[in-house]
Amino acid sequence: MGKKSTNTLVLRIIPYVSILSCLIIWQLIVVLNIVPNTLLASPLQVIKLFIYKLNHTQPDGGLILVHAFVSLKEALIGYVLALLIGIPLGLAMGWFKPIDGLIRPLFEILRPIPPVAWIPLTIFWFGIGLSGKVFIIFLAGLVPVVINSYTGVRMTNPVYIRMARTYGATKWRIFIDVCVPSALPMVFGGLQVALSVSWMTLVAAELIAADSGLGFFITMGQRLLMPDMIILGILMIGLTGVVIGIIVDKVEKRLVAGMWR
Amino acid sequence: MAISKIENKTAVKIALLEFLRSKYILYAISLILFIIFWDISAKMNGRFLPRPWAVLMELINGINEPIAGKILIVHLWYSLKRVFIAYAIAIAIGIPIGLLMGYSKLINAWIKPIFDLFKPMPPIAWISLAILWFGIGETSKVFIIVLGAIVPVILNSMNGIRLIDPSLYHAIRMLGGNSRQEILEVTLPASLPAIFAGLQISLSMAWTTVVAAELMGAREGMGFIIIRGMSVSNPAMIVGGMLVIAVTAWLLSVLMTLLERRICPWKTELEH
Amino acid sequence: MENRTRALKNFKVQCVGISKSFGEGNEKKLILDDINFGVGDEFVVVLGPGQSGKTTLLNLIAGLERPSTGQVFVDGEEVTGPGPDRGLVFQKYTLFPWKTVMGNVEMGLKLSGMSKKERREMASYYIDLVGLKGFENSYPHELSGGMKQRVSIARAYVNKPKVMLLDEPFGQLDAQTRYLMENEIIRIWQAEKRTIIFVTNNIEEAIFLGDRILSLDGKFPGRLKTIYDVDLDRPRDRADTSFLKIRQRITEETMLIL
Amino acid sequence: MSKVSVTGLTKEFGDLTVLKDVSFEVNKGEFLCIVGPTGCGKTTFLNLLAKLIPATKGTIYIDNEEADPKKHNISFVFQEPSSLPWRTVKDNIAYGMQVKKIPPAEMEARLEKVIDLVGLSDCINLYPNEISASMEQRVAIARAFATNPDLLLMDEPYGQLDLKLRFYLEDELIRIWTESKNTVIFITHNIEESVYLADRILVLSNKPTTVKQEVLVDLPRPRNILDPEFSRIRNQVTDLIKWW
Repeated sequence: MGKKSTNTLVLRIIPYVSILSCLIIWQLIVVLNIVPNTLLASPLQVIKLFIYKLNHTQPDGGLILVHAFVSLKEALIGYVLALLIGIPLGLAMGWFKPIDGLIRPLFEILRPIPPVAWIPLTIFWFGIGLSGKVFIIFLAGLVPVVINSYTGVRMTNPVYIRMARTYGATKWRIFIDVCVPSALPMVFGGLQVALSVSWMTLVAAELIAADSGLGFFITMGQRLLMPDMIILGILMIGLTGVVIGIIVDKVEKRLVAGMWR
Repeated sequence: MAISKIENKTAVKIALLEFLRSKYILYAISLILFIIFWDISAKMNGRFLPRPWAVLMELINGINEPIAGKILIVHLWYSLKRVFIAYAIAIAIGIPIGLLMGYSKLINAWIKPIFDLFKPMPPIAWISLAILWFGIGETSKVFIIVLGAIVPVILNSMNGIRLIDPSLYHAIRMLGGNSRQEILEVTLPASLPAIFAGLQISLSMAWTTVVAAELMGAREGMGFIIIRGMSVSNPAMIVGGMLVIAVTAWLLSVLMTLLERRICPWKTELEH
Repeated sequence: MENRTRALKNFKVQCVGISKSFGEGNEKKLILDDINFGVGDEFVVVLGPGQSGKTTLLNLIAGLERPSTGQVFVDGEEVTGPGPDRGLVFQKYTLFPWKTVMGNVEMGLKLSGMSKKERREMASYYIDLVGLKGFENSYPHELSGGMKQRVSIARAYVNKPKVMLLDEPFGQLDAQTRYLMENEIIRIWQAEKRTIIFVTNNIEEAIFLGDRILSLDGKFPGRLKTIYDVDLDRPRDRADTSFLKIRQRITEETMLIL
Repeated sequence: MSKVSVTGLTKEFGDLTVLKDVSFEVNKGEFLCIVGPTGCGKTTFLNLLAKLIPATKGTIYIDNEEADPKKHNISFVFQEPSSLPWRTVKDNIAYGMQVKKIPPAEMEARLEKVIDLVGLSDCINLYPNEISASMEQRVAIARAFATNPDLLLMDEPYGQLDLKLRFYLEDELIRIWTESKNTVIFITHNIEESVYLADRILVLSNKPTTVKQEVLVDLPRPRNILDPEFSRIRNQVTDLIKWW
């Protein structure tokens, strides 16, 4: 038993050691000039740049948090739109056959198109402003949201439906009382997938055409040959992605706990 | 038993026929309405949206008229080639890493935190760094695609091992299996379906990433085609390119499904 | 203690002073307490309601768990881990989904290094015995619950174990398949006798199958309560008055757990 | 006057006739059991009665009116757990009444009574995954009785339960039924159970299913399974079925 507990202790420490040693190796690679500083910035340089960018707009014309905010805003608007339209649509497709029949073919055409492939057409239609980005994010988020909502309804335990039917519940009533709550966990499962797809697509869109946002920040870093900017941009994107992921997860758990146990 | 099966089958058949009949009509209506709607909106605003037949003509032209020096099929080949090279690399690295992470808690403790750190960063975000490192050629694109494709491979291989029903191990031990036989007869085959599911996600991820990478900078490939369509203001070329991208994505997924049925014929059980 | 050990010596399976608890400190929970019994060449049913530790008891005999105190002997040798001298049939089928019926049944022989031809022959015999001739190349997901459990039984039988351990093997089957399988297990057992320890929570099943019934108390910790001898001729009739009388007696003496 | 009357009920799936010309009547407040051999389409039969699937031919009348789940109170207790997992025990029991739009005051009164009857007062605020399988089945039974059904259909509700538990729940069912005097059709494969519960037993034939015979069970309750008369009826029904 004693051996086991030291083992778990070791297992708990290793992750920190692992990350720390990675950072040290990274720092050493740059300091010892194994990879030239024009290609890679050290972690300390990146942190320095982050602090500098908190209150300086040079060289890209915006504070780092403003870039993050711009990306976040675009992503959230598109994402929420995808939820508002996608969830009811997917749920309805799962239960009402005529709606399924009419929407499904269009959806099947839409589905295999990678969201990033929409970028050129969208820029062509909307330019590089807010509306274009929102549109792309919306499209990217829509597919997983609809699929999960649809599948959720489809997976409703048939006994529940039969039970409600024997009490004389109408089709609409069964949908509201049985199918929707039963689909909820699955719907929420789709939210995370949709979020990561949306976020990735947004970054791609900003990399190609934007005048602000984290993707733009990275592009500027590339143009200015500043690896510390690029790395800071990548880290910020990852971090922001994690933060919204956690928020969605929390909201989701709250809502599910409210309706399901 | 047998009788009730027939009863079910006939019932299902009748229901299905009835259902399909109405469903296909709805599908047809839906598609026709969509094309009419598309055509009318294109007619009204032709500068931004190509009419359906214009897209078709563009595709037919693409068969023998080169775009930027290469015909359409060659562009498609370039994209596919990048995907396959990167995919092979991702599998070769990802599966062993994932399996080791699933098998050994110690290895997992070392690799997992780094993996978790990289996971939320979209592969496309790396493109600028990749261009800085490898230039704008093939290497940087393959690098990006590997980054995109390797995550689901690792994740699924790891979970594939983790989520094996422990009673399968009990069963093999009760039959007299030693630890080597456990790995050979249970661990590997039992994790196969999950690994395969990872490969499927990974392939579609790779395809998305190649398009994105080619959007950023390329002289050939399907991503190049649509970005080219944008810069020469030819919406038919964009939409045509998107169609080819979509059909390829669809074919790749069909291919994987067929492959899966060959490799894991028992998988149907695991789905419910 | 000494006496008891000696008294249990003639049995195929002996459980001596077994107790088992899970967890540590305040979380510690006693699951089985002071279990002593022996099983000869017979069909023994361990009867207990949910949470009486009956599955734990079987796992101890199987060697998948180690007792906290006490020892388990099979043929006079102490059980220290899982092994092919005991054949276990699980409640949840637990077949290898990537193997065919043949592949599953011959698995134990393959592990012991028997040649392909030999093990095919032997496995075929047992597949035939459990009534699955013609399904050798089917995968488990293509079989019904009853058929899966037949495969499980064949898979355990083929190893020629000293004792067969069955853990609520028919618990997941519908009532009619269950009746059928109860008749089948008796048929298989009469064709090739083995020592069987059969765990169930179903009183009717216990009386239909067992030479003896070991009844465990409900609610943790499980304790051995009564041993019933069932002196009825086989095949037994579930509606026979003597059957019903035993049933009534056992029913009255067990706990009701809602 | 009979409460439910079924005439010439027939169901065909394509070329296969599952149910052929079934006719019978159920009196008001009667407890009718239906037993039949394996695969005789008992479930199809129940689904027809509950109007979950349409009949090919024949009629089902309740109180001299064509049966209709939207108009009549038909309740169904399924073999498998059918409590909605996102509702508490109390809300699950109330569900049938909510669909039937019973006024809140009356709903509360009925809820209280039925919860008391099935002995679930201690767990009205628990969720289905927090209670045992047998309690869940009692929730389903409470939900069914709460709507005060014209016809209560029960599909092997105790099929998978332990013997002792089954006896207990059967007694409970008889107690609730005696109090409510609802009309019950109870389907089971278990002959002993049918003789223990029923006023009358309908024995079904093999496919195409028809009513083979009616057996009257005129024994006082609570019944004793060791009673010779009980054995006689049990054997009579067994001989009619003989599925083994």
